[in-house]
Amino acid sequence: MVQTHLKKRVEIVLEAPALRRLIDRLDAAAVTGYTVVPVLAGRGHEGSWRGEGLAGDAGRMVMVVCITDPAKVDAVLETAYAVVSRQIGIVTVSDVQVIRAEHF
Amino acid sequence: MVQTHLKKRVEIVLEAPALRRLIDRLDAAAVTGYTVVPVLAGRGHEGSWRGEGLAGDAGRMVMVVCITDPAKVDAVLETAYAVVSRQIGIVTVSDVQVIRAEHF
Amino acid sequence: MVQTHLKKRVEIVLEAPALRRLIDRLDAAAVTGYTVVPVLAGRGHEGSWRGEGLAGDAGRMVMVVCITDPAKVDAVLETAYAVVSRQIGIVTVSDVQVIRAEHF
Amino acid sequence: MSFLDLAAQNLVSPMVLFFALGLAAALARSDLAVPEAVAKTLALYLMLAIGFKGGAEVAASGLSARMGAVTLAGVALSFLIPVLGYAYLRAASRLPAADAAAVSAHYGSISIVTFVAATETVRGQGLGFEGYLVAVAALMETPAILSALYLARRSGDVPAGEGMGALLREVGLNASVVMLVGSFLIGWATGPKGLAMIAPFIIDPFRGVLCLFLLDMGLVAGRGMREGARHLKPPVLAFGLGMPLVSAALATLAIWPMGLSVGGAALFITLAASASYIAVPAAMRLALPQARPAIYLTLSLGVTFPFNLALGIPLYLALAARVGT
Amino acid sequence: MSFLDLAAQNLVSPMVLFFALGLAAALARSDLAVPEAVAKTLALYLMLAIGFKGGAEVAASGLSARMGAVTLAGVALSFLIPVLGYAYLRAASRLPAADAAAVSAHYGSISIVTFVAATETVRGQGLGFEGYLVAVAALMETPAILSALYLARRSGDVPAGEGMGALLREVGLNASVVMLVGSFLIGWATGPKGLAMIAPFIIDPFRGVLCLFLLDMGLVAGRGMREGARHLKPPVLAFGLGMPLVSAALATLAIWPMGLSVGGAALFITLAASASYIAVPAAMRLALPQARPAIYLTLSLGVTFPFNLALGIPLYLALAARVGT
Amino acid sequence: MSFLDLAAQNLVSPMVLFFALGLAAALARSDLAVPEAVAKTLALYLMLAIGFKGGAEVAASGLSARMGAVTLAGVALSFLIPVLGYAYLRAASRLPAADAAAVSAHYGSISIVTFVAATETVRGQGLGFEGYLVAVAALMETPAILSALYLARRSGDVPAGEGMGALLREVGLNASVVMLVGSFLIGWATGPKGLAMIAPFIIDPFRGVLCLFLLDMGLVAGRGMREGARHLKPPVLAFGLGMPLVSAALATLAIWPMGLSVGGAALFITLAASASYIAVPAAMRLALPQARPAIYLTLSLGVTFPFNLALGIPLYLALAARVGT
Ligand SMILES: Nc1ncnc2c1ncn2[C@@H]1O[C@H](COP(=O)(O)O)[C@@H](O)[C@H]1O
Ligand SMILES: Nc1ncnc2c1ncn2[C@@H]1O[C@H](COP(=O)(O)O)[C@@H](O)[C@H]1O
Ligand SMILES: Nc1ncnc2c1ncn2[C@@H]1O[C@H](COP(=O)(O)O)[C@@H](O)[C@H]1O
Ligand code: NA
Ligand code: NA
Ligand code: NA
Repeated sequence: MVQTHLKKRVEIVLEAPALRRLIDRLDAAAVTGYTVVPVLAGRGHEGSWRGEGLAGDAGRMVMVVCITDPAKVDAVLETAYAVVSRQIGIVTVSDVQVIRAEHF
Repeated sequence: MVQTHLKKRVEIVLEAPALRRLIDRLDAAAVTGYTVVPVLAGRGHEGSWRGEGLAGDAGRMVMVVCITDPAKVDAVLETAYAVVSRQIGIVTVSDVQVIRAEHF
Repeated sequence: MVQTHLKKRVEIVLEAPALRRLIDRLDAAAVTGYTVVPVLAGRGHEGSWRGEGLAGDAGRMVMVVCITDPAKVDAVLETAYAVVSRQIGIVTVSDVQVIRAEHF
Repeated sequence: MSFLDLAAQNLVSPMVLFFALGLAAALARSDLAVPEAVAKTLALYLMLAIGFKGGAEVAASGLSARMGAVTLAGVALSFLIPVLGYAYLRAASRLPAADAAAVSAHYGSISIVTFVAATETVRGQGLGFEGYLVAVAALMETPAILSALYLARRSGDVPAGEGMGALLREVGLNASVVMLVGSFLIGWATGPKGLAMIAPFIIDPFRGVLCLFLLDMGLVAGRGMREGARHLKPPVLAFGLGMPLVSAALATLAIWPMGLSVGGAALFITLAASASYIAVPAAMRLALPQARPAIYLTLSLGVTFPFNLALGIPLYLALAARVGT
Repeated sequence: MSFLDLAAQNLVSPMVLFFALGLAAALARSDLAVPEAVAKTLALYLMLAIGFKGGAEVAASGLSARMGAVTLAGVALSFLIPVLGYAYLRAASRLPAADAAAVSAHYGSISIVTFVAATETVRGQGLGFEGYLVAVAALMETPAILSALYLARRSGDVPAGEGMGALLREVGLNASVVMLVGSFLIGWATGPKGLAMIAPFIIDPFRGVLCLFLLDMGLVAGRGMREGARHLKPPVLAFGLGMPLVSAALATLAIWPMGLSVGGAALFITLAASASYIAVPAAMRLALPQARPAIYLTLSLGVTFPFNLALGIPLYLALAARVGT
Repeated sequence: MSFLDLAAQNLVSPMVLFFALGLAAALARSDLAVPEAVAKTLALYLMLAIGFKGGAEVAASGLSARMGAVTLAGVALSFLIPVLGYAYLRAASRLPAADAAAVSAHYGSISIVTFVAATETVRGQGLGFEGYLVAVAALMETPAILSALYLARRSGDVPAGEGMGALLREVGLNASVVMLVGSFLIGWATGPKGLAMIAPFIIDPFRGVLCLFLLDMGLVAGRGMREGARHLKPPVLAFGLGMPLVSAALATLAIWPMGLSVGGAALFITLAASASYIAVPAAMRLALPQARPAIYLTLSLGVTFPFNLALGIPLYLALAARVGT
């Protein structure tokens, strides 16, 4: 059986204009990496939205996935939350297993 | 350590023409929100597909992510399943932790 | 309460040029399906990248999600890892619940 | 001009060749592809352009009494063709009711790109056509869906599913109908003056954009063939090639007395003979989800569209030369 | 030409009608939509084209002493308008400071598409305009953001948030400013010769592309109305219709002595009367995240933009006919 | 015309200036960006247009005996250049075998946009060129990959990896080759008549679209410089500027006896001097995954492409003036 290691998967949905700000903070927080996924539409407390047809960034969301070590997850969460709490967005965390522990 | 709360992450992959139907049902099912993510290609029991080059919605999929309270997850699953079981698509559920419990 | 069954969710972030190779292997590995999600940008050990403006596939990533049976997950991981270990990318695994056990 | 000359000429037109290029590339598993966002936009562009031009033409030529009759004939054919198609498929193939109904809905409805390609062939022969045929095209999109649903439900083995009302709204307001009708009305309202304003966008580059879109359709059709071929049993395949001819024959008879121009007749026949692959498939996923897209998409896009593009259109033009005035 | 004639003519232009089509389609919940990647690119195209043409015009006509004065007037208005807007909103509506500041920032800044649409109306009347107004447009984008932030922070109920420096860089280098200024400079550097080289791309199809973009804006505006209408209380709604008129009046007075051409005056007034919906909303999400986009986006795109497009522009042209030379 | 005049003229062409704008915007971290779907489509458009025009030109001028010789020379250079590049890189820099091989593969292959930009410079001088050079360009894309792989494997420190066959199929059928060759054949088949049909799409707006694409390439190149600069040690940097000159010299000698037109010679030299940044990088990720894209992408797109665009092309044209007829 493949030997795996426990990591944390932080998933952030954030309004697009604040993405760079979040990423700069994540870089500062020394995460080993992240992945930005596009989002087409959504609904939340701030109401529903769709990206179609928008020429600008306001009113659009993106999703950022960050795999991190359990030891660092609090730092990542605080970083993420510092940005998200002022903006439109959400943060979730879940457990994941990885093969190359040292990679994250 | 950051205090988090258990929620459920429902992930639905559904053929694009049925998306509005699903979303209307989710709204009715009083979920606090959802996020729609684009999908490029895939394979399933109905065979494999690619979105590239398609001018229409038929034959394309989208992914819907819905974070919900464990107490509501059954209602959400039944709603989602009522749509997905008639269409091309799948539903999965997993545990996630969130910071703002009241947000979901 | 809705009856669900435990499956594994394998999430792979892989550089785009190697996608077809991965998919051919997954097909060979007899997974019941997969979903390919676009990726906008990211950062990892190989540095940071953005898809915007790229006319070619090199330097772009995609995300592949594969829901599989716990009994098959090792085979899937080995397949995925055989490709990813030679390329730029990562692999993670997590637990998910599904309604239609036989579907995966 | 004889059918053979027309066909020969047509087969070496850039449009057909770019479609063939796409087809070949897809069958050879090349990674050539047109991004989805662009494919969608090319389709919008073609509908905007063809709709606007049709409307402007009507503004110039005015409404003719004939228009009503032609529209009626078109709508009637859209209702009727699925009935014939369904009857054949149930009799000749072992397709379940839902599949048979879904497939035949595509043939009652129309393919706007086939229509557009035909307008180019018509123009290529120095012929004109009645602008209101664009409106007729839009009106022929939906009736076929209704008769197909009726047939499917009558068959008994198809659950009632969603309310008809919701479905009708979704179908009636689908992007292609709105774009086509809307542009037609705007073209009508602004007339030749409006057309002159945007001609460098919707007329001059039109053919080239069409080539790019046909390249894309070839790529998608080729992919569909690779994926879906195994789903097409001989009787179904035969349907994909034969039904357009039957529809064309019916359309020819229907408009014979109406004195359409040769170009207009060719386009009307093309509408009847063409099979939808954008609006109807999406509608079928909602209305008849148990019908298999692998069958109707492959048949409409992988079999009938190439046939119409390569041979059908010249044939319909040759037919029109007999009945048009 | 009288305002009424201009308005009547304007209302049946393809541009306005395509916007109306989009609006209607969105309100009817049609699934018609322009992909995001294409909407972004259409905006880039319009800025590239208008910027380049403006620069080439300046290269041809040379710099006039007047240019400095007009630029100053524009920048001053961009600073001033938010102050008036903020005062009104705080007095007349119960909007919190952050919302009032964010909304008024949009009205001090400019909408490049409104500007572009106005250039077409101006051309439609056979009038020309000073090319440097494109540069003025670019320079008017940001000052409004600064005064709005100043107002918001002075109000006390808005936390200081990020450093002003970072924000200024982000705003000053936002895509539309860079695209507009960059293309203007390139047009200036390459002049009429450069323009001739790319005219078939940026001039001939320009109007048609604008129609497609306005269709898209109609779709987005309609969606915004459906979503956001409930957020707009009467006094705020009144602001969306009244503020453009106030700004237009100020702009008219400001440039009266400057002897701009009639076309140029119309464009300058339009700049003052238009409200941003691309650059400023994004900036507000960073600078005043507590302000609600549902309010400022709906007001700017759903109320003020349609008003300017349909009635404002003809009105501003009529005004310009009085003060222009 | 002397090199200096050509260079001076070239540096103030809209194409070069839009590239510079993109470069500057990216280095200043502006958020200006062209969506990926559009960038891909612009590349397809350029290949469709240049391929079709080349084919139509061949249809008009017919095949010349010379064509075979020129093609052979091109393919030979594509095989040879990586050998020289690899030898230099292994000797002068401390790059591992895989990196050295991957980098040199890019320089043996070609950059179609550099070629396209050169055709505009050639046209700008009122010169024509042999249409079949488009086919030569397509044929020069892949040989370099083969010799680079041979070199890498011979070096021993590179595992065999995937089967060569699969790789060859993937490379031979990659989008740019298919698009270029396919459009060339269609242009050839339909000739000037076909060209006339789609000229308003592929000729008139061509230059403008090229400007937009060069803006995008500037943005990507600038981003690459910011990211990748630190990976480029001086000897590697020198390679990015020197190798094009060496290749240009070889190409000049190779075609001297062949009596190409001046324009044709300039394009042939440009092909040899240009470095791939679309097809080869993707192939290298599959064939030599251990080679670092940060090195070869940054070098090809961030160093060699700007150099060729700004100075190389005028230089190659000046060279061609000596050897062309
Ligand atoms: N810790 C991480 N969390 C999320 N995504 C990651 C992480 N590390 C790498 N990635 C993604 O995987 C890609 C390749 O990673 P690497 O091979 O480390 O360069 C990156 O560009 C990211 O898109
Ligand atoms: N319960 C949820 N499940 C999934 N996505 C959500 C949920 N709530 C919010 N989102 C996403 O986060 C965005 C911002 O949420 P909010 O700040 O609540 O408006 C929404 O537009 C959705 O895209
Ligand atoms: N095992 C799986 N893992 C990930 N995605 C899947 C899986 N099975 C199906 N899908 C996705 O769901 C879509 C519909 O599945 P199906 O209904 O089985 O054809 C497929 O096209 C895939 O995009
Ligand atoms: Na039909
Ligand atoms: Na303003
Ligand atoms: Na080369």
